[in-house]
Amino acid sequence: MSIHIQTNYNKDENIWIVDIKGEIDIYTANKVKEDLNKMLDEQMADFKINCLELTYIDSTGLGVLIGILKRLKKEEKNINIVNPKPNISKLFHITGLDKIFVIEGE
Amino acid sequence: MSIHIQTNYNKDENIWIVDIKGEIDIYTANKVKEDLNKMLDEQMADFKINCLELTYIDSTGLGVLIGILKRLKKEEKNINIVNPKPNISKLFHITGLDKIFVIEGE
Amino acid sequence: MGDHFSISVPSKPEYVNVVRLTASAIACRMGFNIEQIEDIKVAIAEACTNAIKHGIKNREENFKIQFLVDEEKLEIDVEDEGHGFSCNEIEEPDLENPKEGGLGIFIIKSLMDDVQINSNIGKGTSIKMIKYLGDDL
Amino acid sequence: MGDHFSISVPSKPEYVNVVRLTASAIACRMGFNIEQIEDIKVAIAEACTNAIKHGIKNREENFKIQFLVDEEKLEIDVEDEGHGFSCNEIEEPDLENPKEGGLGIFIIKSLMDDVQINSNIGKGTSIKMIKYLGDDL
Ligand SMILES: Nc1ncnc2c1ncn2[C@@H]1O[C@H](COP(=O)(O)OP(=O)(O)O)[C@@H](O)[C@H]1O
Ligand SMILES: Nc1ncnc2c1ncn2[C@@H]1O[C@H](COP(=O)(O)OP(=O)(O)O)[C@@H](O)[C@H]1O
Repeated sequence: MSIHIQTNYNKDENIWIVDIKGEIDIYTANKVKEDLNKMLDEQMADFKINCLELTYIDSTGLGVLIGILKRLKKEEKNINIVNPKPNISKLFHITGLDKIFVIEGE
Repeated sequence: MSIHIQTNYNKDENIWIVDIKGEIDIYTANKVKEDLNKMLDEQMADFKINCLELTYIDSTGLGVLIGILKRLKKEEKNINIVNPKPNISKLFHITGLDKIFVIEGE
Repeated sequence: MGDHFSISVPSKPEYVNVVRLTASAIACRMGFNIEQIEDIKVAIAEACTNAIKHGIKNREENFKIQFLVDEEKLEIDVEDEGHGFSCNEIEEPDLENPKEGGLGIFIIKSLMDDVQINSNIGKGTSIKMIKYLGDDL
Repeated sequence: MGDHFSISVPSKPEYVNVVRLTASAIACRMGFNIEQIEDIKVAIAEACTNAIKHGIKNREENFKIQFLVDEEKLEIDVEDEGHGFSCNEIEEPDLENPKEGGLGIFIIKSLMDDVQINSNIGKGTSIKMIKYLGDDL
């Protein structure tokens, strides 16, 4: 599977740090969805998603992030998308999702 | 064109130093053949072909090298194949061409 | 007259990235720049994802992709023989109410220069998309 | 029963690397290791090169590649409708007398686990080659 997710919970700041490497598409989206949801089951907290090594995303991947964001927003938490590559930040912009996610390091 | 050839004539040692970057296949072989033959027209000398950034070769590319080698052998010159990647040195071995080319740095 | 590729692909999620790589190899050979190649990869993947999600009647089916290459453009046609849908069903994404789905066709239209969707209920769907070489429009 | 891809490719040298990338994406998805993927890339390129060099009657023709994927192996079939040849024409390479040509089929047979060539003069050629997953034989 061409996706690798590494997670780290920072207790002081109550934040999940997530490194996603690889591609989120129709093949890998389910695994990403399960992993992120499991983290929220364990601990409700803001998400910081490090995208430096995320090489590809499409609507299926954006859909997963939107689903997680909706769960977080109910508890007034948010998702930070950090250091997305140009192709990835382009998709957040054209879909307007840059207005509901916090995007850093573009 | 996914091939890039850089050449340098070393007068003291009477040797051509050739850096080949990219892929030698049916699409790029003609350019390689022309470039190498032009060098021999200009100056008959041994060849040192640096293959560190040669990512791909197949029978079409080997054929070009054999053609050049035949021209060189008539003048008792040779071709040194330097630092070939594993996939490239494998082809020299299975075809037995490692016995007529000098291969270094495998 | 241009060059013509066609591929028949198993309707399975694990093969969408094979299509992406094929498309990007063709686009790269044609001289598209990196950003354009990324656009083409995403657009074709969205169309394949739809063919796989909505466009199959049974799991054993393949769907088909045509690539038409000429000096000025790449035309890609993704065709399935699935359920089809009525094109006026497509809604624009609503940011007040973000949804997990419904972004695919919107993204294809944003990234490609020209998009035509033909769908027949019960017969199947074809998404035709064109990207022009040269500067982005 | 396995998965089945087919591609129809224009008979032009510039597209052999598109086929190589497609083949390596399929092989990678199947779990072949790097060396095996390189073997498959070279073998399929040799077969495509032959289809383009010897296997076309006119420049506008396409040739066809089939990929059959199952749990234990990848089978690749490169088919053209060109001149064909008589298989006993194939000579082993002779190192005493190295030639510019004549290495392609020898390389395919060395890199793949099973190779079958079918050719009909005037009708065309098919080269079928199999690579097994798991350790090299
Ligand atoms: N190939 C197809 N076959 C059948 N229906 C399709 C196809 N492509 C798109 N659709 C329909 O159009 C809708 C919108 O597609 P899209 O924008 O890609 O979003 P999503 O697939 O996430 O719903 C789909 O929900 C589906 O009803
Ligand atoms: N697809 C094909 N159509 C017609 N003839 C072919 C085909 N493939 C191979 N051949 C014949 O077999 C010979 C040996 O092929 P090969 O080992 O690849 O070496 P080369 O192509 O360099 O001659 C070719 O010279 C040609 O006569």
